[in-house]
Amino acid sequence: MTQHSDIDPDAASVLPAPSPDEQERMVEAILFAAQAPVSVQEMQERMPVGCDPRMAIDALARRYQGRGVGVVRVGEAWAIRTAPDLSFVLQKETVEQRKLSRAAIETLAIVAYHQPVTRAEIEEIRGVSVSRGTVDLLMELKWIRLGRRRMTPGRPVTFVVTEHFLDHFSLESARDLPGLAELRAAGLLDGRKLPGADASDAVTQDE
Amino acid sequence: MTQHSDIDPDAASVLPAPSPDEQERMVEAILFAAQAPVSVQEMQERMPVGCDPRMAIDALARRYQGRGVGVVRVGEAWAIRTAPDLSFVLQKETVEQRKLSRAAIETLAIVAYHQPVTRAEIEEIRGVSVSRGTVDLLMELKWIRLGRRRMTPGRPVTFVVTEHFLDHFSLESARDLPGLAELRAAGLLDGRKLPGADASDAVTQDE
Amino acid sequence: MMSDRDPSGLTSAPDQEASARKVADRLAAEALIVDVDGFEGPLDVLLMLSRTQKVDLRKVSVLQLAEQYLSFVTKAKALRIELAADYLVMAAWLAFLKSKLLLPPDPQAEGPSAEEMAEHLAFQLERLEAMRGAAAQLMARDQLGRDTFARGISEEVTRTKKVTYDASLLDLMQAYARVRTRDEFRPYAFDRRNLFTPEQALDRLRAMIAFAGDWTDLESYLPDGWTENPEKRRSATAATFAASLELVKQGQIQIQQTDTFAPISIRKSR
Repeated sequence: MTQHSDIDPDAASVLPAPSPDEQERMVEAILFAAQAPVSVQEMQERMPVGCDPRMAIDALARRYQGRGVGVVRVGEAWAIRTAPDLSFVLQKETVEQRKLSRAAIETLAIVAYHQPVTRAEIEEIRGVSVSRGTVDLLMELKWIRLGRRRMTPGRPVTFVVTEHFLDHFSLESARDLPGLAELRAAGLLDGRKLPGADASDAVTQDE
Repeated sequence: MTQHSDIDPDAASVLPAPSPDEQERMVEAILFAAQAPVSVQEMQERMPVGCDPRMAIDALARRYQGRGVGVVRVGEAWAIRTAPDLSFVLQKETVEQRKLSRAAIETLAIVAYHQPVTRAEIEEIRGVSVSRGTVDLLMELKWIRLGRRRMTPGRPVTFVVTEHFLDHFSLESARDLPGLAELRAAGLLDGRKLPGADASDAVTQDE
Repeated sequence: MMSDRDPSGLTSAPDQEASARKVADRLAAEALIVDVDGFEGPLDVLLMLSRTQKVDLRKVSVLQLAEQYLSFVTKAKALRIELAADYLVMAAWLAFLKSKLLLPPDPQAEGPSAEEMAEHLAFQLERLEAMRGAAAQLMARDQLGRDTFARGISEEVTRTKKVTYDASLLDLMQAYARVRTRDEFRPYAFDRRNLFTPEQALDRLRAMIAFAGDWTDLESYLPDGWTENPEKRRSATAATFAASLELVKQGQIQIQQTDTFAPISIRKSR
């Protein structure tokens, strides 16, 4: 029955799952080969029936502890990245980083900390209108994307950060944003508006 | 040992070289992040003074022995590559079922009924030449394989069907294939819908 | 910062005797004015001005801030610097807020109180400051392509289309039978066995039309044995129709169809 196991995929189901070591090797190969993070689901699909990628990832992560590269979590996915302390031997690999404008950086931070957030909300927080180019740039960098429409009049679109954003800033999830808890505790992430109206409305109303 | 790494590269010269472990980490990160295989010379240039990349490569290669990835030499340079036996996890397969071409199934049938059979004999029976692709496909499907050479002038190779073939067609042995007389008795010879079918036959069928 | 510490004004010649401190102040004030384009709107200016109060943003004096801002706008105007409309809108709003803050509250007035407005402005400033801090922290993190690196050579996952070939035992046997009985095949010739010719149909119709006094469905003229097999039926129908047209042309019969795709019927000419 086993002599044709490499041919007939159905036959795999009657075979025992590969050993944990073998599964770890598979996850290792998958993560090494990919430049972008790979979800557990996708690993599962690629590995033989009966494999447990999660367990293999954990084992692999332990194995790479303290090595030149490491296993990192990115949202629901995993990736291998070089150790941050070794950047000095890698600077040559840097592919010209674009300098982000202050507007872009602030907008990105607002999306990350306030997501899902509408353009109007970003503008209220920054006190200036958000230029189209800024949003386009962040979308182009794949750091933000459209979220669900807000169920308010006009059904405005919202923006959220992406997994690519998490990957870029070495974040396991958006919950790991620096200082998030403190900002929330201070009420600075509340969608607070001027009682009665927001500031800009107040101006037009009062004049 | 490592503290100098992220400070001033010039300072490195007055510091002792990083430990072998640390050098191995550097080589690991360099090879991982490189966009092309990296030469020893190039590693040397990137690593702090006093490092021995060759030794670090050897150590890394040993460490990766039997893992899901390995250190491979590419000309005068080095790279990390996934283990060849794991290529199957790097492929996303979409399976498409296709009917065998008429040439292929006929060739297969002739091999099954006449094995061991030479290519010349197959061509004689089919009345047309057998393309290399047809034979290759059947070999690739592991339905036919090379048999013994015929002890005739030119010592041509013969083809025989495989265990896998028998398995696929649920046959105990190729001898179990029904003969021509049986095929005709079973109505399999009349089941053809070909233009040019005998007119008198058709009349008796239809009326 | 914009205050009156330098009565000579921003346009005065550099004062050689002035203390270094005063020069620095004036330079900062000048920079503030001249770099107005560098500000990201009135809120940005307000945040900058509020820092001069050197207090917790929650305790910032909005009244003092309003005065500072109004002075900033006035000086910008004096320097003939074009201020964007929103700077002026903010100035007007702050002037309004200032007057509200100074006057005893009007119990009749609708909308938020001066205190609420001031508090909200302070909140906005604090929030903007917080987001700037967050942005700075974010950018200070290990960044991919700067501090950490992804695999350089992508051993891209190859999307292979795996084609599996299938063949049944029946296919195999039929294929063999086909090969082995090929000799029995005669050369290709057009297969006429299911073909009913217009000539045949014409002969048949001529013989029958003598009895067709009333409108009769054309289909009833199809020969026996040609109505079951679809292929034969098609051939017989076409031939019979062609024959009927020929007979119409000859004036022997009449033909009619009541509607598109409705049955076609014929009768003998009268």
